[in-house]
Amino acid sequence: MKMNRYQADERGYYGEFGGAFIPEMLYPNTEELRQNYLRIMGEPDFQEEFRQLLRDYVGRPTPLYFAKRLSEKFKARIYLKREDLCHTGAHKVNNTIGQILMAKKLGKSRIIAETGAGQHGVATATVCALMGMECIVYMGEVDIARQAPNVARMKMLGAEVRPARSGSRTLKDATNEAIRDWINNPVNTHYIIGSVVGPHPYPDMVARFQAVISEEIKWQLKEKEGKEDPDYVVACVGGGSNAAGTYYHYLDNEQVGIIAVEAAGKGVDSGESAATSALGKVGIIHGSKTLLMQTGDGQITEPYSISAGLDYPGVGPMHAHLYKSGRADFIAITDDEAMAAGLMVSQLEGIIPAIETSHAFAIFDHRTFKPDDIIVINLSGRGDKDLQTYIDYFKL
Amino acid sequence: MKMNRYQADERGYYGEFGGAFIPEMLYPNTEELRQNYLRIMGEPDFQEEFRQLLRDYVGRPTPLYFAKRLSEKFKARIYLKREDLCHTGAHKVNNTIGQILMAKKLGKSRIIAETGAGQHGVATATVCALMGMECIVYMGEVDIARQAPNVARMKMLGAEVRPARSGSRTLKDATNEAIRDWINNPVNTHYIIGSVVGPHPYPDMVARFQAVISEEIKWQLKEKEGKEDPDYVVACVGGGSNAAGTYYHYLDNEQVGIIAVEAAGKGVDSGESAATSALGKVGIIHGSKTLLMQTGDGQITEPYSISAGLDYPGVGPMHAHLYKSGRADFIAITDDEAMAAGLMVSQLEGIIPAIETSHAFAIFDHRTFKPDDIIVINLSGRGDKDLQTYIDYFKL
Amino acid sequence: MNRIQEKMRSGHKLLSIYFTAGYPKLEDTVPVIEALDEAGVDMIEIGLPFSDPLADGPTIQASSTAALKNGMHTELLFRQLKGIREKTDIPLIIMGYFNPVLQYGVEAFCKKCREVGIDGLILPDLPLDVYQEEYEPLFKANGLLNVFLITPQTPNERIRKIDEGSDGFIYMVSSASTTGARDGFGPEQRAYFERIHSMGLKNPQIVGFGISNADTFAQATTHAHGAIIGSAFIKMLTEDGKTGIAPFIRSIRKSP
Amino acid sequence: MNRIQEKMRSGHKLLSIYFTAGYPKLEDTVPVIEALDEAGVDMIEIGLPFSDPLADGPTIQASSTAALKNGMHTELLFRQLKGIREKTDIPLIIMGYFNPVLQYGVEAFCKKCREVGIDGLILPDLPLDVYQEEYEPLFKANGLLNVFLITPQTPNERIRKIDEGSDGFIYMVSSASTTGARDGFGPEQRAYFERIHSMGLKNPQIVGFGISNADTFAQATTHAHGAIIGSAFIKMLTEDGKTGIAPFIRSIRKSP
Ligand SMILES: Cc1ncc(COP(=O)(O)O)c(C=O)c1O
Ligand SMILES: Cc1ncc(COP(=O)(O)O)c(C=O)c1O
Repeated sequence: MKMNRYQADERGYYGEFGGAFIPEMLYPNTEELRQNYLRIMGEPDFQEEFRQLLRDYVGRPTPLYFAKRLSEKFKARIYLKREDLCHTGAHKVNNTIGQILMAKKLGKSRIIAETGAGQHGVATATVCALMGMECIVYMGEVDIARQAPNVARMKMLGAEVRPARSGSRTLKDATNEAIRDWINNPVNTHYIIGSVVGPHPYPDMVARFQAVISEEIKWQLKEKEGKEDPDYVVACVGGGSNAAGTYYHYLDNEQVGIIAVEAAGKGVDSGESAATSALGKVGIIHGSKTLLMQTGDGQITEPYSISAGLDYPGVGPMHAHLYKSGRADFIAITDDEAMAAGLMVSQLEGIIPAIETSHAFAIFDHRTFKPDDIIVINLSGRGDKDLQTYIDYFKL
Repeated sequence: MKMNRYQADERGYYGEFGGAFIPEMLYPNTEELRQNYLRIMGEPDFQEEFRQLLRDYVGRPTPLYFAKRLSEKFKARIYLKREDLCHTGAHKVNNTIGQILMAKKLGKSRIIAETGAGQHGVATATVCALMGMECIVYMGEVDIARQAPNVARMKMLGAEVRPARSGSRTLKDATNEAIRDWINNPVNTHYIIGSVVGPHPYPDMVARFQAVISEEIKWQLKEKEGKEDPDYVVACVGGGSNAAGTYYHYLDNEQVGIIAVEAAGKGVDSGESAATSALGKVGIIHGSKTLLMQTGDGQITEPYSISAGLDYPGVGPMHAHLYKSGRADFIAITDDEAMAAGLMVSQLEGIIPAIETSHAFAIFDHRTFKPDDIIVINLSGRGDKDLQTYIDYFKL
Repeated sequence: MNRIQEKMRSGHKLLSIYFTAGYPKLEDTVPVIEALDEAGVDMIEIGLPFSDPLADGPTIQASSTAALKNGMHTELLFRQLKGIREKTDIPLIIMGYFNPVLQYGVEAFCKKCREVGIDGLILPDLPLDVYQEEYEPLFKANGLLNVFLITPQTPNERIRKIDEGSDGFIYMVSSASTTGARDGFGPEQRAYFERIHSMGLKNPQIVGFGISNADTFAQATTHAHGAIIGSAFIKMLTEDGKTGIAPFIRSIRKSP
Repeated sequence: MNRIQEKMRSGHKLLSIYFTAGYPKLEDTVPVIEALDEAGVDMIEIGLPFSDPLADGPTIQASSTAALKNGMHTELLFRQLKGIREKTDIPLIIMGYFNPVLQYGVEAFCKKCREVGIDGLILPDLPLDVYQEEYEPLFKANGLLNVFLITPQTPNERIRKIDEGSDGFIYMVSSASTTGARDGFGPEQRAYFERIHSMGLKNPQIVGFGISNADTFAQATTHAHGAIIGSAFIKMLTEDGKTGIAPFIRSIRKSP
């Protein structure tokens, strides 16, 4: 077995995917990052501050919780990795803590970010408040409407939320706007991308910051089950950052099955979907070669999902590679399936998941497991931001 | 120094406060609890399940976070006990975990609760979902309107939210309704009270469940500062449960200053206030003798605070005793002061506190501290439930 | 001998009526008492309204809220009752929550009761042990009987203790329920009535909660010495006013 | 020799215009080219519209969205351009994002370009190294010059590398900014223009971004060989239509 088959190579490629397809205007910014990120991340004082903030500020380690009632229902040993308990309510903050420290090391004073569900925007606004940095968050107009609580949170935290009014007015368009801002502010600004997308070195850097998730799963599972390796790790995939973190330390251990859950929206073939692996072809989005939903003509398609955080037409290059290589099992879950799963988890375990996460709980109608299979599902975020959507959907 | 001067005695009295002033209809229920609670809490399997759920489900220990920017601003060593990171977003769940296990031990199948801010209701609905128990939460109509997100959460969790339509239609009235329900359902129902109020043994039992807060502070502070005892422990006081938990292990150590922060509403003397220590006289509310806001005629006054969780005309008997004995320093904070403090903490530390908690951050205009004073403030809950109030107030 | 104790000796089944002082109108307290007396009830409980009547159902709760809005308060009640003993000899009990009494001052309250001619108190949230430790001498000194409640859940042992500590009657709550009219009593209640009866308590028992008409009155008093009507009476008073009092009492009294 | 290279040899300051294919109307592509040619511009960049033009400002972005709505797509552009070389000899460059090219097939795309008579490509998000590793032979085989951008932030070392790898001209982005009309150039930009000039690159430099009128054109071309107008032209086209083309070009050409 060759090691590191599923990690980025030096040039930021995962198999045929990845790289840095960026306008020259962005070259200095990404180059500065590329040349420094591994060195900075390796510095003891960086690691110390990163770890200390993850512990004292974010609340890590997050628990690995044995979900008794879910396990009984689906006849398997189901563990939940509780990223919903992170400060700000999702895994996103692992990455923003890392990147804000990176930005400080690089001498930046201004932070920009894009956001879909608003979780990454909140996580970015949070670390900017913590470090006293200026913060501008781009967010699609549609998402601003459907994720109002997170917009409010960003404002409370002192961030400016700028609406993206082009295209589908969702995550992809917010990302375009953020990139434009970065082009216009190449010297003092660091762009905190919120997932394992974008040009090299972002996918690798973000994956490394999120890797703390599987780092913890390993020793936590060892404590609980006497072994580090579950039979399956499961995560929802929007851009793919929570999934990357969940899989990271298991990527090259083929004993561990990898399940990636995408948003089928109203159905993979309905024309209103965000199931990138099923619907995508190789293409370039936001500086990265990856699987991409697009027209035959290469225009990027407007995706659809009830969950703002999965409503993205691409997927991180790591995941494109996991799909193409067959390393991961991709499952597409519809809006309806996800919503039902979200309600089920709420009422069985007392945990209201983010709608993104709810997709990951809907796999049990699609795959069967053995009673002694150990399944770790990453509970990437809490559903507070989605209450209105749940309420409207279920007419509660 | 006499030990346990500030704990409940066997009959549930803290000095002159406490006891069980209940209608005979409630006698069997509270008596069953009184006779069993200490024994059950002492059982190893109870402790094990309680501790395991606190760890794996609630996410304990919650961090003790050194707030660098707050410390710089106010020139003291300020630590925040991060109860906002608990599952469901506040300290309330420590108690509901304990009580649901207690209810199981007592063979109950139906749970009722009252709620003001909705945090206790959510925490109760959560543990009921976890244990598969029926759950009914009483909530004042006014609070239902101003804490909509928490109402939605309770419904998602499968609880029934019943509006209390009498009196000021807030917490006190919801408590009346819950007690009525308990009277009507004396056999199969356990009433999970949400604070250190109510008849004996509730104040003592809830305080013991919340005591995990100061239990953790002690060893966490030891790790960080080399000593277990801060100079001050600070908490907001509604009924007083987060405060009781924060003070618990320091009560009889008079080296540690105790600061209790109450809601002055529009001003202690404005007629719209919930500052019980300043405005209350000895009286009986919800089965307990304590300080109580009331007319000269003994009618309970309708309190007012912008924060639903502090909008209560009484205070737990432990706190009445801490006030009367001079052990604690009580500070009353207005709506405006609390809101400003909430915004300050959001923008300085990247943490949006519950408005209840925000009151505790407003003490710095009222007291001065020495630069090497170690102050632990209990960050009792997160502000997600209060976003609309913040937004409206600051016109964000 | 106290008027209550005297009344308890009478052979027939006692009908006791609860109403809220100052309801429907502030000045109705005495007229209602007079009308009840005239209609032939045996005993009257005068409700001292409280802002947070947590042991009461919606009907009595609403009447309390209304009475407080009307301006009823403790001192005023005593003022209204001044001279009542020139008008009637019917046993009068004040029923209320402990907090207003505490604020008035328990001693002052007891003295006033004696002054105006009150015979007893029902304070549901003043428990037996606190009463005995702190207040019994005050009550006794002022000739006031304190009435305690028992419910279907009260253990026999505790019933004996309450019986021991009482010397007027025992208020027997018919079922685990805040007050409010019911349709009738089921087998459980009847078993409970029988169980208590067979205990042979020294105090007579008056059943309360859930009595609304001749039927339920008859059922409740099969074994017990009498019964109290509260919610049903308040409901009638709300709908028909004071002129409804006599017909209402007649309807209860007529054998079913 | 390629038409672009030939044009670069001419002594005067070159005026190059960018417009979006299929804008304002779907069939406007060729008429706009003809009008620009007639008005005497030196070079034309034909924008292949893209759904997510992240290096473009709002004006060009809006024109791309409109063109796509009009129905513009890659194959259609080639169809429209078929026969263009019978009408004009002006250097024609297609400017677009890499993804549509990738979907068309890079080889097929290059071949089509040759067929219709395209002289070069500007694909801002196809970086130099990927181009050199994977696509250079294809471009060369089809007689296409690939144009790279430099910005004020591009390090000298990299500028040399880009100069090395280019053989038409270097697209010199005037300032760190997505495209969009500016008011004029400041001291920073002028220093940058001078710095690049003094590097003595082998390729001529054409300045782009922020040129909107005779003034900024003159400033941009003090040292450089020419300049590209994009947003300002599109804006004019949106407001005045094709009849505005000749006057617009005249207004740029006249010395300030
Ligand atoms: C809770 C949660 N889970 C998952 C996602 C999807 O992002 P990613 O695939 O990068 O984890 C989001 C995005 O906002 C999110 O908020
Ligand atoms: C976050 C938070 N803090 C404090 C309180 C006040 O309650 P207590 O005084 O019992 O801690 C509440 C009540 O809901 C709350 O939600």
